[in-house]
Amino acid sequence: MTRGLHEPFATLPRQREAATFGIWIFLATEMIFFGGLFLGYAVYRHEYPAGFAAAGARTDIVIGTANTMLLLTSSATMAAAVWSGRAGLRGNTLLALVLTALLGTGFLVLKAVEYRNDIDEGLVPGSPAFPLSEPGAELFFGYYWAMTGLHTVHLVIGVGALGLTAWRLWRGRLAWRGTGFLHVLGLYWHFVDVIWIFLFPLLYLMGR
Amino acid sequence: MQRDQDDGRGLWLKAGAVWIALGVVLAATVAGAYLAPGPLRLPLALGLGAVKAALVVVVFMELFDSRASTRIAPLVGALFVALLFALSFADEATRQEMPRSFAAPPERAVQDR
Amino acid sequence: MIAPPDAASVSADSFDLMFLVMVVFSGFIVLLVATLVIVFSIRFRSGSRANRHEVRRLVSREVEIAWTAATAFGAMFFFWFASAHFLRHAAAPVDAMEVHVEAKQWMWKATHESGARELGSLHVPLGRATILYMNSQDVIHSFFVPAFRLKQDVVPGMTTTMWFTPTRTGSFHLFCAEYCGTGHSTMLGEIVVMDEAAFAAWLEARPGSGSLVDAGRVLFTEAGCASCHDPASAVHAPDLRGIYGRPVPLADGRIVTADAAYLQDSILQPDRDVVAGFDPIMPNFSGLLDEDEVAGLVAWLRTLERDDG
Amino acid sequence: MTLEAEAGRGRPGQTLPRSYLGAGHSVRSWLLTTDHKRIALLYLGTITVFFLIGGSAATLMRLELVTPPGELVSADTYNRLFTLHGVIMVWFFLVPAVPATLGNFVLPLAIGARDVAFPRLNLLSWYLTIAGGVLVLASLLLGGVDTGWTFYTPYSSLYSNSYVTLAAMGVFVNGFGSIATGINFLVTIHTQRTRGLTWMRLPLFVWSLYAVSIVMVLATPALAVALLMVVVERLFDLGLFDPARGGDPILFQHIFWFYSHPAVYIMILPGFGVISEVLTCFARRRIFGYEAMVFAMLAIAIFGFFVWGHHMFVSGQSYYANLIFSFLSFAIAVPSAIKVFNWSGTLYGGHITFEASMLYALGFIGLFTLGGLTGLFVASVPIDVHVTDTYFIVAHFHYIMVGGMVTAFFAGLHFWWPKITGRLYSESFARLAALLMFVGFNFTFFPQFILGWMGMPRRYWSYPDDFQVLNVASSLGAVILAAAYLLPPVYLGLSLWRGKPAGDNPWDATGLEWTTSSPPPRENFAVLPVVDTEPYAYHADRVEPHRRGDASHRAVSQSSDPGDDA
Repeated sequence: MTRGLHEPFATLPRQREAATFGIWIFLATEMIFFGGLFLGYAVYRHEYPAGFAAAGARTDIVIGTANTMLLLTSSATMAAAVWSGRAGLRGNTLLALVLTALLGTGFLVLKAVEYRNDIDEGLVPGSPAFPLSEPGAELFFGYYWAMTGLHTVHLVIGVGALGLTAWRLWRGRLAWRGTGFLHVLGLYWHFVDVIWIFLFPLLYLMGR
Repeated sequence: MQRDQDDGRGLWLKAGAVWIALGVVLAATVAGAYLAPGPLRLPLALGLGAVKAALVVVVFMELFDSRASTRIAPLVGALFVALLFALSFADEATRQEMPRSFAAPPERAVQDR
Repeated sequence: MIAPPDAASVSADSFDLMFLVMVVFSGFIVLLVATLVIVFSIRFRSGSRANRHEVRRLVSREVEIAWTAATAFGAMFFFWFASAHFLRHAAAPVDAMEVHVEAKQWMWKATHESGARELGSLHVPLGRATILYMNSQDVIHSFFVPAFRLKQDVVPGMTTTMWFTPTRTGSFHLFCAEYCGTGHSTMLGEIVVMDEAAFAAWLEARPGSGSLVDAGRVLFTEAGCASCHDPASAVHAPDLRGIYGRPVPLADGRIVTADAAYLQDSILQPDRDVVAGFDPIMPNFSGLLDEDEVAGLVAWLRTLERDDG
Repeated sequence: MTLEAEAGRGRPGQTLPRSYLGAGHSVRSWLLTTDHKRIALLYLGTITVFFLIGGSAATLMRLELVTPPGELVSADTYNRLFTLHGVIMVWFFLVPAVPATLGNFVLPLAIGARDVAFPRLNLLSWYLTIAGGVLVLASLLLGGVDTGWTFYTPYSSLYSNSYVTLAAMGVFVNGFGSIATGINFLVTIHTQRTRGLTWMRLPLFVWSLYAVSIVMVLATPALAVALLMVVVERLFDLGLFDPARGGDPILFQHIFWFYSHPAVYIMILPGFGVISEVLTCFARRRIFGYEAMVFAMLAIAIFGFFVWGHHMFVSGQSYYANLIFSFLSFAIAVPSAIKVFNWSGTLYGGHITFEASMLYALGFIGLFTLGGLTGLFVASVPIDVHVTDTYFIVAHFHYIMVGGMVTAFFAGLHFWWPKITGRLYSESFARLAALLMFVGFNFTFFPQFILGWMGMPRRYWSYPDDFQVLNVASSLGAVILAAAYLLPPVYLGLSLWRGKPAGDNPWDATGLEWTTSSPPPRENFAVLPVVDTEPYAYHADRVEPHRRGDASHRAVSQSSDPGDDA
């Protein structure tokens, strides 16, 4: 009996391949899921370039850049966790997982600060204090909130999954060896990072 | 399941190297947003974004170490996002140019709920 | 009565020809498939003595290629056939008469170049190209005239166009074809095609014809008030005979006097003071009726009281 | 825990294990099951309930439309009825009907697997469907939704004062169930095929599930994001499509139809697979042009994504887009036509018998042909301009979805019922229901083509008098159709108590699912089968056509089947 082997698979490598294939298909669906929002952004940017430039200049580039760096770093630690797991280094894996979760939490904290500042500045569509009058500026912030909001939800799920995984690993309740579980978790985490890699220039760097 | 004898320094080094590369590209992206000539900024930003994404996808996500069927999945996803964009823009970019309204600007209706 | 729809525009005639060609073609294919299925089913039913030789791979491939090619050819033929028609009718003639159409839950309003307006109807001259510039004040509507075989969505935030050349005088249905809420199926109107002279006369008489009361009476029917407020109407709406000057109990318990201000408010902000026992279903007419028109309606309602004694 | 580790497994000659139905009788054993066969039955129960709810809404609508003025229900109620009918029938009946129900049951059996690749994910799909359904039903109980199943903005986001958010979230959640099923099937077909079952030996039903899974996986997220955008617009006033802020309501339609046109193929592709199985079996004939059928299905799945704009010819989209989408829509007629001709060709030279499944399948060919041909009308821009948003469209898509998919669902249900339950139903009642459905369906929906051509717009609660005759005809047909739909639950239900034992292979069919017992054991096969032939080898020696004769012959061969005690 091999630990972590599930019905209906006969061998672990086969199961690992299936899990990897499955999560990649899921990530493909996520691309289209985010794709709809990116399309909305692109269409309106095409229609209102000036409004989008003016609105893009109002986002917080310091927090945005810092957050991008946090996520890139967390991707590196996540990769380290997956590789450590594959090498059978339990302590290393645990350390890397916790680091990743902390970096993700850091992102969320900074994002919360940024959101609060945005609300204070009235950078919310429909807000009476909305500071910009260019056509399309409100649409930019509509998409800013929708895209970063959806990304944040994904990140919260990711941090939760990381925490749970670290806890189960620590308690010895996780069949982590050879099952590819860490790899699957890692793929999700990296994907959320890749989405941000494209959100960052579109939302923070336009109109600088 | 053979156990690696080293303490995992190699893998941390590898992750660190990629991390430094990502940081450099990020710095270039931010700098480009201020320094590059206007029309080039968007393609530059997206191009550098693609470089970062490629680093993550290839090294961290190990896309090319997977089976062929797995490798196709994200490719198909990307192709269909491109399709969504292409055919939507076939409409959005070729609409008849016409004033938005021939009457008074539409007022917001009072909403019940 | 199952009658073909009236054909009253240039594009309707070419539509009918194209439709007929496609019906005949489809009928032919349906017959072909039905014949194949029925003949094979009977001939090769279990127990029949039909000769059942193996279909050779080569033959089956040839058959496959043949009908794939035939279908592809047919599809491209119809694409060409339909698109050529579409392109021929895409651009309106430069001298087309312009009419601006406003759509709103749940009524149509048209403004002619002369400034003449009409609600729920559109008068157009025979034989002359007319182009409509259409805006919506709220949700998406669709301007659909079956007799012209034409339909165009009217989208808030943008202007859409539609053009036609009427070929028959008469009165034709105008429907809203894009679902737009509670009153969608009552968002009707009529297209009245008149010959040039009659149209010119109609247009001439249009602005400010007669007294305020007359204008109000005409408007009471044209704006659709009568379709609900007529005592014979199926819609549950207050009977307005003798309303003027009377106390009216409201849904929230207050009682107000139906003076001119109240009647005007009820037309422009119907949700505010709903009469007790009635649902707040009346559409909002603000933006569709101007001050003169509302004043005319109120004047007409005043006479209703006098008539009733 | 590995299956191989269980003692005594897979030894030939051993008595067959108990059927999956007998593997536990508690509620828990059903609600927490990871057995694809039990999950299929959970889905079957679910979609039956939703079909009844959606069908009742349709019946009320048809009653309302008997007279021109709106008399039976109010306009608001009518609007909620057609919205409910659309939402329930599309997402809670048609989409899960064949893939998640019949597909779930048959797929692992047909490829010689013990289960789908991710059994727990499979159960989660069902719970997501249920959760979505509960949200939609909650919105119904609170007062309903009146946007139409298309949720067009800005009506849905800014104007409707009904429970749009709740219903949209229901469809959103259900969508994830659909995505999970798609992922599961793709991975299953890639990794769980038994030895010797190469890609070109897969039964067409498996191919159709593969194609439909591709569509589910690639299209459903677009629906999810479109509905999510409507929801955030309602909840947080983000104004993503708000025309007052410069937004574009047509953009919503692009994203929505990027899902909803391919969704038509989610609803019809598995039907293609079912029909291919049934036709070959009862015609005792190899499918005509197997490779062409496979490529046609994949082509339809992929090209289905290229044509969504033909729903928008009058929406205000640009002329150029109209032409492009018109061209692409005509192109997709080709693979569909290939399929129809190949089914006809399959009948050539067969030994055809007319069991109920076969009647459904033959009916399917006719109805799908008519539905598909009227697709040519809506692919032509000038014709679509007149007929879109009229009853012509209503008739067109009901020919595809009800005439096509529902007919195929019944064909498949009757075909696999003996495998699912181990019992035979009353063949004469089943044939009666099939004929009644065919007649009732045409009676209901053919008049609607004429109505649409005459110009009657859809979603009308009251209508001008000229349209009454055909509306009455349509409503009369609906009565027949409703009666026909009530028959199968009765005689299929009765078969559970009174039906004769079916035996392992009552139709002498060639699929792998027929090589195991009826109903199958929990782990599907005592010994995993090995495949060495192409599918549909009905011409081969071991299934000589004359072996299948009348019912009495079959009964004899069944009684000799051992070990069937379901």
